[in-house]
Amino acid sequence: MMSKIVKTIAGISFPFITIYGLYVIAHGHLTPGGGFQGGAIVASGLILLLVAYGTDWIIEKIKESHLSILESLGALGFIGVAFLGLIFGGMFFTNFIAGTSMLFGGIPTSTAANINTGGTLPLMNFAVGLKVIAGLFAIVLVMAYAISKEEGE
Amino acid sequence: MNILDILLQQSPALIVATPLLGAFLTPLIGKLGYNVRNIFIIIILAVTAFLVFLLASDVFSGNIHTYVFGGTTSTVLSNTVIRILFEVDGLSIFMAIITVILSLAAVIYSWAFMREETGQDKYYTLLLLMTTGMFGMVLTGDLFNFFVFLEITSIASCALIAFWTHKAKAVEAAFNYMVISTIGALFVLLSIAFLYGKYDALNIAKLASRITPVSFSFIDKLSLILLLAALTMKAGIAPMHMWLPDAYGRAPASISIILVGATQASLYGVFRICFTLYGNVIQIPEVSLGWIMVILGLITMLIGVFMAMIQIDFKKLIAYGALAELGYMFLGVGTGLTILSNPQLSLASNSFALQAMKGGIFHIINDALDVGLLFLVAGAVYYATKESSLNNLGGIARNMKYTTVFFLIGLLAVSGIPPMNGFASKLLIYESVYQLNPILAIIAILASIMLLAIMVKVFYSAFLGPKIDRFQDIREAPKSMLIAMGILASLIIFFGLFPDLIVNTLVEPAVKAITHPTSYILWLTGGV
Amino acid sequence: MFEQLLKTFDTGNGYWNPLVWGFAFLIIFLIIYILRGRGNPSYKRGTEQTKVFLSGNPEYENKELLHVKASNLYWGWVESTKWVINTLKKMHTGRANDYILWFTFMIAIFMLLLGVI
Amino acid sequence: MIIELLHIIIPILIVATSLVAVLLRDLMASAISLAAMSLLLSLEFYILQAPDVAIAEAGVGACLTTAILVLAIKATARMEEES
Repeated sequence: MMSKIVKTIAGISFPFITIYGLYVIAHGHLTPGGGFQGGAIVASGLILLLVAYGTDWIIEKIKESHLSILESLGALGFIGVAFLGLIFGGMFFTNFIAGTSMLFGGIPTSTAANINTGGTLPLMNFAVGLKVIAGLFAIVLVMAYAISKEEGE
Repeated sequence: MNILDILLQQSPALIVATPLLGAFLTPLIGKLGYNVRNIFIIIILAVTAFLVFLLASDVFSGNIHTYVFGGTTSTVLSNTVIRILFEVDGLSIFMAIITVILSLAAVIYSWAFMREETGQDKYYTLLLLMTTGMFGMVLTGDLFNFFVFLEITSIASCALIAFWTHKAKAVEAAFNYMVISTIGALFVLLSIAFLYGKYDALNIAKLASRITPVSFSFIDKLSLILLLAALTMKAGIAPMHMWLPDAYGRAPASISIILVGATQASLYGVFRICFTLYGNVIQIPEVSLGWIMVILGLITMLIGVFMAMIQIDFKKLIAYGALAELGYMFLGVGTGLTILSNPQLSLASNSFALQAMKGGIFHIINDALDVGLLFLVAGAVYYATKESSLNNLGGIARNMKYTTVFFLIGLLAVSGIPPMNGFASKLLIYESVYQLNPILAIIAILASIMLLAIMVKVFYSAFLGPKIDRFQDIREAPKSMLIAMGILASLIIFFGLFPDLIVNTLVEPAVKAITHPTSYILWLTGGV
Repeated sequence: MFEQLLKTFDTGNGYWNPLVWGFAFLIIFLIIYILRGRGNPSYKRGTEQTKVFLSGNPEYENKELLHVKASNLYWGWVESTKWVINTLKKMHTGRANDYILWFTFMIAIFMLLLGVI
Repeated sequence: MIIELLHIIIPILIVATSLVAVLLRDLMASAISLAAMSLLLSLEFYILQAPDVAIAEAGVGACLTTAILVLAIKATARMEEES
C-alpha cells in the first residue's frame, strides 16, 4: 500500500497509459510497435495500479484464472486467423483479407496512414496484444500474490 | 484434388500448427474434465502422427517438400528469399518421426503418472508447446526460425523440468538449464546475425549456396564456431554436458523422455549446420570437423559410462547412460564427416563413410527408444515405490512383472545385445569406425560393455534380491504406463529383428539428405 | 513383403540376420539341455544343499541384509579406477558458472582448431 | 551534431548504470539502476532508428522487469548478509 499521492497519480496516469498502449496495438501495421509492444505498455499500466493500490485490491477485481483464459483466447485468436488463412487463402498464414472489401481490407500505401488496411495483420496484433496483456500481468500478479501471502503468514 | 493431397501439401505447416492449437485449447478443454482433456490431447498428437507419416511417405519417395507460409507466390525474388520457408528432407522427417513417437508415449504415460498432480492444464500446454518447438526445429528451412523454435523448446522444457516445484533439486536443475539454454541461444542468435550481415539471407538453402570456398572468411569461421559450440552444448556433448544428467534426472519421467527428443533436435541442428549450411566448404581443411566430432563423441561416451558407474540415483544413472549413447551418434556421424571432407579418401572409402553415417543416424532413433523406455521404467518404479535411490530398492521384480520385462528389454537394447535395435546400429558403427582407426572401435566396444555392466547393476540392485518389507504390497504400474512402455518395447524389438528394412526405408533417405547438400540447396532455386 | 522383413542386414564387412541368431540360440539351448540331462541327479530341494553358504556364518534372519546394495556393487572396479572417477566427480560441480566456463573453454578450443586465433 | 553527442553519451551512461547495478550492495538500488539502464538502452535503440525495439525495451525492460525484481526483492532481504 502506497501513499495517497502515489495512488492519485497512478489513477490519473493509468487511462493515458492504457490508451497509448491500445493505440500502439491498433496501429501495429502502420507505425512502429504492434501487439507485443502495445500489450507490454498496457500491462505496465496495470502493474502500476497493482503497485499503487496493493495486491489485495487487484485480486478482488480480477482473478488469475480469468487472465489465463484470456491468454488462451489471445493465442487461439492468433492461430485461428492463421488457420482461416489456410481455409480461405490456400496456405497457412495467408493474408486472405487484404485487397477485399472487408474490414481492414485495404492495402497500405506510403502516403496515407489509413487504419482500415493490412488485412489479417491488425487482427493478429489484437490477438497478440490480448495474450501479452493477460500473460505479463498474470506473471506479476501471481508473484505479488505469492509474496503478499508469504508476508501475511 | 482429393483431401489426402491437400493434407499432404499442407502437412509441414499442420504438423507444427496442430500441437500449437492443441496447446492453446488445453486450458479451455481442461475445464471439461480429466478424461476429456487427456483424450483430446491424445487425439491431437495422433492427428499429428498421421500427418508426419503422410509427409514421410512423400519425402521417402525422394522428394524434398517445401512449404511457403502466407502465400503461394514465388519466394525467390531477384535473388532474395522472402517469406518463411519450411524445407523437409529425409533427415528432417526422420527427426519428426522420433519426436512424434516420443511425445505420444509421454502423453499416454502421463495419463496415470500425473493423475495426482495439480496444474495439469499447464503441464499439458507446455508439453504440447515443447513438441511444437521440436517439430519446428527439425522442419524449418530458415535459420532465424530455427532459433525461434529452439527458444520455444528451451522455455517449455525449462518450465517442465521444474514441474515438481516442491523438490529443490528440480528447481535447481531447471535454473541451470535455463542459464545454459539462454546463453547458448544468444550465441546462436549472434552467429545468425553475423551470417545475415555478410550474406544478406536467412534461408538455410540460400545461405548454403552463398557460402562458397571463395567467399569463406573469418566471419564464417566465427559463426560456425559459435553455432557449433552452442548447439553441442544444447545437445549435451561432453564436456558441456553437466546440465544434462540433472535435467533428465530431476524432471518427471514423462518429461525426461521428451527431453531426449529435445537434445536430439539440437543434435539435428549440429548435423544440419556441418553438412548442409557449410556443405560447400566441407573440404576446406579448417572446416573438416570430422575428427573433432569423433573425439568429442569418444569423450562423451567415456564420461557417460564412468559417471554412470557410480550413480545411485535411478534416473540420473540412466541419464548418464543416455549421455554415453549420444557419444555413439557423434562417433558415427563424425567418422562419416571425416571421410567425406577428405578429398583423397572420399572416392575409395565412400562406402564405409556411408555405413558410419547410417550407423550414427540409425542410432539416433534407437537411442530415443531405448533411453526413453528406461526412463519410463524408472518413472514406473518411482511411481510404485516413491523411492529413487538404488540403495533402498530391491526385489521389486516380484511385484512388478511387466515392468521388469520392459526393463530387461531396455537393458539389452541400450547395451547393444542382439536381437534388440541397439545391436544393429552399434554393429554398423563399430565396423565402419574400425576402418578409420581400430582404436576408436575398441573404445566404443569397451564403453558398450561398461554400459551393459551398469545396467546389470541396476537390474540386480533394484529388481532382483530378496523381498523387502517396505515394498511388500507395491502394485504393478497402471495400464496407461504399461501401454506407453509396451509401445516403445515393441518398436525396439521390431527394429532389432528387421534392421535391414528400417535402414533402407528410414535411415537411408536421411543419410542421403545430409551427404548430398546440393539437392537441398538446388530445390529452392528450382534447379532440380 | 515377408522376404523384405527377413533380408540379411549387410553392414559392409559383416552381416546379421535374426534368423541365424535364433538358430544359433536353438542349438545352444539344445546343447545345454543335453548337458543338463547328464548332470548329477542327487540334487534335492529343502535339504542342506539349497541353504545359503556365507563362509560358514549363520544365515541372516533379516533377508534384506542378504541383498548387495547398489553402491557396493563393482566395488573393485570403482576402487581401481578411483583416479578417473574422482577427477570426473570434481568436474561435475553442479554450478551454472562452471557450465558456462566449460562452454567458453570449448569455444576457445574450437577457435584454436579452426585457426581463428 | 547532437545526435553524435548522444551516441557517445548514452552508451557511456549505459555502461555506468550497469556497473552501478553490479557494484551496489543494496539490491533495491541495484534494480532501480537496471531500470535506468533499460530506459537509456531504449533511448539508444530509438536514436539508432529502431523505434520498434525501443518501445518493447521501454515497456518490458524498464517497467515489467523492474516490477518483477522489486517484488522478488520484497520477499528477501534487501542487503546481502555477511556470513
